[in-house]
Amino acid sequence: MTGTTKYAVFGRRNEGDDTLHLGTVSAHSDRLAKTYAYNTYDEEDWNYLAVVREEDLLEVEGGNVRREVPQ
Amino acid sequence: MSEWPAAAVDYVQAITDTKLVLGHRYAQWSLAGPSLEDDIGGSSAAQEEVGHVRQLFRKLESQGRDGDWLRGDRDPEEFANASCLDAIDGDWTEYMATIAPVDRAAWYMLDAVDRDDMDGMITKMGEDEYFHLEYHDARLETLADESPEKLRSTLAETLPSALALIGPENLDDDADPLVDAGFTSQSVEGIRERFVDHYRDLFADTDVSLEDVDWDAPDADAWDETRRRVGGGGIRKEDLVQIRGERNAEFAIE
Amino acid sequence: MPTEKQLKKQLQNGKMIESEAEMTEGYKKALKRILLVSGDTELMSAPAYYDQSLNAPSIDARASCISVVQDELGHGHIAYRLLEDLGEDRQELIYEREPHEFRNTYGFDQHLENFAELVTAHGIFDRAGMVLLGDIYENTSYAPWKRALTKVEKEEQFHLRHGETWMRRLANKSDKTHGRLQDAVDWMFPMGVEWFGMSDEQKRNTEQLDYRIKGKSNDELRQDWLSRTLPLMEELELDVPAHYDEEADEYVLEYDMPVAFDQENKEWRFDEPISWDDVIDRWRNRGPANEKYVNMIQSGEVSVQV
Amino acid sequence: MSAKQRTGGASGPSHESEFVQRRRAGASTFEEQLWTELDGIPDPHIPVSLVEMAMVYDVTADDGHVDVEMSFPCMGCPAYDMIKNDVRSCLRVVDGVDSVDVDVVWDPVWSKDMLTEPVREKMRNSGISL
Repeated sequence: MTGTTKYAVFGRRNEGDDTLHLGTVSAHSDRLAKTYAYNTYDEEDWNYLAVVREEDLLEVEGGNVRREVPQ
Repeated sequence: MSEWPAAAVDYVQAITDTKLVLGHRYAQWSLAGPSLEDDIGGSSAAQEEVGHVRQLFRKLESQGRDGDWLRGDRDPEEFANASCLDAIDGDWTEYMATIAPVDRAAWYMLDAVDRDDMDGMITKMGEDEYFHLEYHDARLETLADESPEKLRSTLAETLPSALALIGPENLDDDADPLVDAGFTSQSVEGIRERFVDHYRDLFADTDVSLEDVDWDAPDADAWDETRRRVGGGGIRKEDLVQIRGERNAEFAIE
Repeated sequence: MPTEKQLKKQLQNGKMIESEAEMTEGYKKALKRILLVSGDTELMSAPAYYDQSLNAPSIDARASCISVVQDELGHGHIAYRLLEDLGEDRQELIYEREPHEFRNTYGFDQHLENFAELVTAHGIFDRAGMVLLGDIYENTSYAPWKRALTKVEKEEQFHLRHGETWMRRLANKSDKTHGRLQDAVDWMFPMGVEWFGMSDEQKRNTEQLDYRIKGKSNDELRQDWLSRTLPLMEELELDVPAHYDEEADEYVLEYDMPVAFDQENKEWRFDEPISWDDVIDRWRNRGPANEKYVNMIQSGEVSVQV
Repeated sequence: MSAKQRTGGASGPSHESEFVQRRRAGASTFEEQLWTELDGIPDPHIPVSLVEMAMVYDVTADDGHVDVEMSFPCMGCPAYDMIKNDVRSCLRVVDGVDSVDVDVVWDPVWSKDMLTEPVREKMRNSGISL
């Protein structure tokens, strides 16, 4: 799909549980991304489900962050 | 269960048949979407519609409709589905512009039913429908950018067909027999208004013109009140073969 | 960055990989390869199951079968999005490859011609998929895949249950439907055997094992699958060319794998042994429904038979 | 006969939600036995029983005929007919049962609130929940 944005999907099973990073969806709009997340990650009746544009996700540690002082 | 007025049985039959054919269209198109997420959503909606249909079948059986007849032992002309679902010849955009208004119209009609003994069932259906309708609108918004002309021409056919399913505008608060009988809490005219407003708003700031849409359809005199459409026609033989499960009849379990 | 050898050692000691930054080139290549096979196999099972699902014998059966199609699409989605996270273009992988470029298992290049074949596929093909993914779920060093497979495990349980329930129903319904099941099993069982690839003594896919992307060898997985499939075949009185050998304490085939397959008639020629190279060639040439299935996924249209 | 059955099911097992306990409260000794049988049927997707899932709403026995009222977490449940069959075949073999009817109801609408913490814990430990 041209012009799509990648979204990270987060969910929590029950109140009191940890929030999990479930995966991603790619969509043309925020509204579409929400419905994609609802259908694609339908293995649970989530207590909380959210999407975040991946470009808005700023990694601080882990992932592809290297803790090296530039030369 | 108490007996419904005859007009109410026809009303629920039309919702049910529309959902039956709609569920089948969802399933047929479940591999044809532009992304895997669309396909997953379509096959999910297909199951949910079947889920709704089998509960509605039980209600209709309690009103004397025959179970086998309901499940497909009848001619295409005996199905009271929205006419635009009879056949969808086109691509995925045309498919989306066909099913979206129909799913919404059928939900508004159900939502108008005001019966204590159907309240929980309809609430449960609404939980599914919320996401169907959200998804459709989100998709129609993106398609309005990508192919406004195709949307325009398809909606010019499908919106009047969905309006015919809801019913003619002369069925207002004073004239709607279902409101009079206390079966629905909103008249056909009220449902139409809700429906029309929704689509006018959705496309207001897009390149999709709804000027050609006949918002007054259906003509009350030409309207078939049983099949809730204007004119004849019906689903194709091939659809009926699939709905009946004819090809695999030998594997059916009673 | 560790060397390939160092990383393999760390992985054998239980190290988990979370992101691309921690991967050596070798690891990434091996991971991408198995993800592509997994994604393609899940994806192509959807069109393989589609026709008979739409033609299921009852409305309830149709809903269950469509749910299996949805699950398979969802499982495909997992593999492709993981590939996307590793730099591949998901849209290109799904919508722009030629049919012969897909790497799905040969079983999903076959036409399923009736409902008995569909439920047998749920009962024995999905079990093969589950054995493979179950091993990865338990043993893989790639953490994002492990997490995603929780969903798959749960859903595949249902596919098996669905397949077994329907196979049981058809086995008990009549001699005729039992015969239809037997016909399905006749070509699908050996295909399931072949699914796990060449035997360990001929070749171990050591890269995937050394990197602990998966945990069990081809023969171990095949034994797993046989140990779960054969009891069902026995219960339903379906004949298959394999049995449990008490002395060897393992399941043994009653033919010399691999053997020739007559694609047109869906018949195995058990007295015609071939080499694994021949099998790989057959797989690479793709099966009879390959083009049709890829087109169904890529077309954006539904062809109506009138 | 267990203590629970002697008390006519006034207090069900601890994994039962308040909702189920209330539904089960008026059960006769025989109906209690049927509830216990149903408690042995696993949900096809997850390792808890249909009773623990609060999908069984009511069980009434009358002269060999049993009516079961049940609901589903989702209306499009792919295991709809399988679960109904499970319920029927589970009860039909019980001594004193001649026929079983399963009635699917949506009032009240099933919700996760009907599950107890121990049941949720059980699901959590198996890595899955609803």
